[in-house]
Amino acid sequence: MNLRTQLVCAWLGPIGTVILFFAMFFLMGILPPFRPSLAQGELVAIYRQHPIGMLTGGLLLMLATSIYMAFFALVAVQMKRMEKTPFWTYVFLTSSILAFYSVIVAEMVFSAAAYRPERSDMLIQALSDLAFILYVGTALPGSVQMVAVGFAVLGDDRADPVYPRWVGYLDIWAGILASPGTLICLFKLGPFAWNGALAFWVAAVAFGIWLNVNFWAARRAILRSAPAQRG
Amino acid sequence: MDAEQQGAVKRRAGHVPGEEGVWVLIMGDMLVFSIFFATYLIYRAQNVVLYTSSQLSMQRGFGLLNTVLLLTSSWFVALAVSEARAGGRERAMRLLLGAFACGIGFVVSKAFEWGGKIQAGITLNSNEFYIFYYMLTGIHLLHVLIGLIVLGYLIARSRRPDPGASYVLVMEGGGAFWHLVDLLWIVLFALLYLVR
Amino acid sequence: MLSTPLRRITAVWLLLVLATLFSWESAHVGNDHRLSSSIVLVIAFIKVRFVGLEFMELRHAPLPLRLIFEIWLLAACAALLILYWLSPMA
Amino acid sequence: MNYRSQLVAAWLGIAATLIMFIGLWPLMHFLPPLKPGLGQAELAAIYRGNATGIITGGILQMLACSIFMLYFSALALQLKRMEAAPLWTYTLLLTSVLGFVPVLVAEMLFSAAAYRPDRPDEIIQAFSDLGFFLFVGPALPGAMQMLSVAFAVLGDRNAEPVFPRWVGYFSVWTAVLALPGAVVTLFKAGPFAWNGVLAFWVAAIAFGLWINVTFWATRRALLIQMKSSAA
Repeated sequence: MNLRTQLVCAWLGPIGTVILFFAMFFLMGILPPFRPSLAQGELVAIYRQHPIGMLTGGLLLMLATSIYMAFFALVAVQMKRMEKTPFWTYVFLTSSILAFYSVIVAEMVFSAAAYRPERSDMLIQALSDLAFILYVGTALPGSVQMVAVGFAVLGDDRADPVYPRWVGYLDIWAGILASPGTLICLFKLGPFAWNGALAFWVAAVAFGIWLNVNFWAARRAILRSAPAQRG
Repeated sequence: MDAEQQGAVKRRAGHVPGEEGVWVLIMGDMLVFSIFFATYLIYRAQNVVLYTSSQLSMQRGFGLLNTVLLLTSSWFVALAVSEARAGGRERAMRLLLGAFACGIGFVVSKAFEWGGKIQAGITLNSNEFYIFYYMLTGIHLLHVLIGLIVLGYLIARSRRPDPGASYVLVMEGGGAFWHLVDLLWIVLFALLYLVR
Repeated sequence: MLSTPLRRITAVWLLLVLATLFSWESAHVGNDHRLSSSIVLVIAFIKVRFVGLEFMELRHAPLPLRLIFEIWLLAACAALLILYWLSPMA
Repeated sequence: MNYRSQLVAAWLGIAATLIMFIGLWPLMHFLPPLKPGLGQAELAAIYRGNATGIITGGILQMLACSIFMLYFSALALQLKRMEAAPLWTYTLLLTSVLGFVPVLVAEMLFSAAAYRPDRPDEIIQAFSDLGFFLFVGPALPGAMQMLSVAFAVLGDRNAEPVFPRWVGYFSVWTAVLALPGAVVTLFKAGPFAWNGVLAFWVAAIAFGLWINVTFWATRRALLIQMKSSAA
């Protein structure tokens, strides 16, 4: 059986998160994200002075997104075990892409802002804005993604559920928390701007918790199914 | 032993209302809202004058009405859970309808409150206080709407000929979520409307 | 005639509504902003405790769950009061 | 059974590759891709001179992307037959969208660059840069697509494997060849720039080969299925 493979895919979730963190913090310097109110001159100086960090970091964002897909596929496989009709599984699969395609587009826009230092200030600022809006603002599909797992878990009515039921409630909680990111375009300052405590940090932490708990639950489900399948 | 005594014994032994997992959601939400509240006070400390002067435009009457509506709906829900436990599904259903009506009342009064503000030219980005005002009450309103869906489910469940073995558990869990909505509003009301 | 738990729930509800009116009034009337605001906050958390213990039935819950609630309550109330008193006067 | 429609969907993979080629070459004149080092004015002149070609070519790209989805679905159906739990099937579905959404966005950016000839040169250049990043850059989701086929084929425990095992090894090989496409944001000239030998040509040829080989394997598997269901 491919349980070992499934275990590897489960680990790709936390590994992807470490890569994401490394790229954002050490390479791109966007953790915390640049203040939206940063003066044009200051903002473009960052892109002109550290283009390599921005570009290589972007590359790692693409890597993280790609390996997340195997992790999401694994979560979907577990969800399918919970459901009689794979409704939430399909919702999860489609919203996974809807939530993460924007990371790849955002990463390319960050790269375009850093690619040519001779670009005008205004243009670099426009690209940077677009990148942050794509990166932080695509929150609702992410919420749908998290909540979908929650509903699948809570709908699992077998005697020995695939995931513990509290994971379902946690997924719904994380999904609700991640949603304020949707509104970042409305603000340039304060806790709901794209660098804000509530839009960015709460959503980021919610995603981190969601991912790690679902990793734990998926890993547990795989290990538990191992003896049954061998027998 | 009658049903009530049985319930009392069970409760004394330490009874988790609803299924245990619900409490991950409830405690998680309480944690996050306390972060919201603290963030509000931290931002407020940078510019107290702006906040207190903006708070003058807050219509406390609305806040009071909202609080009483939510407290009353919570009362209905608590009674309904108690009835459900004693087997009175019909009465539980009617009490839930009362709670639902109060919840709708909350949404309507919020709409009037926001509408009045917007007509007075006070919008989302008018100043930092209003960012908090609209966003925190908005996120809370989202919880109210989710809570209304939960209440609707509980009502439907109570009307079923056979409510299923998990009926009381679902009532307790859904009820606890509605009380959470109430509980968060109590602090939000104090912070945004009353604390200067 | 209401049975015992129902009567208790109703009494709590009445108490909460009265506390709401009281804190509303005290915020209105008080001369010392800081003191009256602090009272309002403390009353709010007392109300929260009643909602939690009585309505949510945490009174009968196993100790760990009840402890989490009580600790959250204390920590949140203390944190908000400290943050409030640390901020400058208007 | 709907083997016949699956067969049509498989052929659509070849059709999509052809359409993509027609869009890129005779219409957009993007084969070879425009040089990253081209002067702003020169580049803008190309977009202004071939606006209709670029925009209609873009529409063909969108058409190609859309019908590629049918092909990847047909491929996913074969993967599903190889697996007990549809892990790599889901990964293929997820990464297929993740890899091709940027192509759609890229096509729209090329069109935006060509849409108003009176746009300043600098803006046209920014759109064009971003377009090529998105078109050539998403090599990691692409490689992940190929790898998911590879892992499914190599993990196939059927007595008569759905695809021959060498298709699995072949897919690993093409995935490795496709990787250099990911680094285009770091270079403006040389083999790894978006018009470079390794980043563009080798990756493009690897992709073309992979489509043709998986098409062949899918068609073969379908013909076997049809024969056994007729018998």
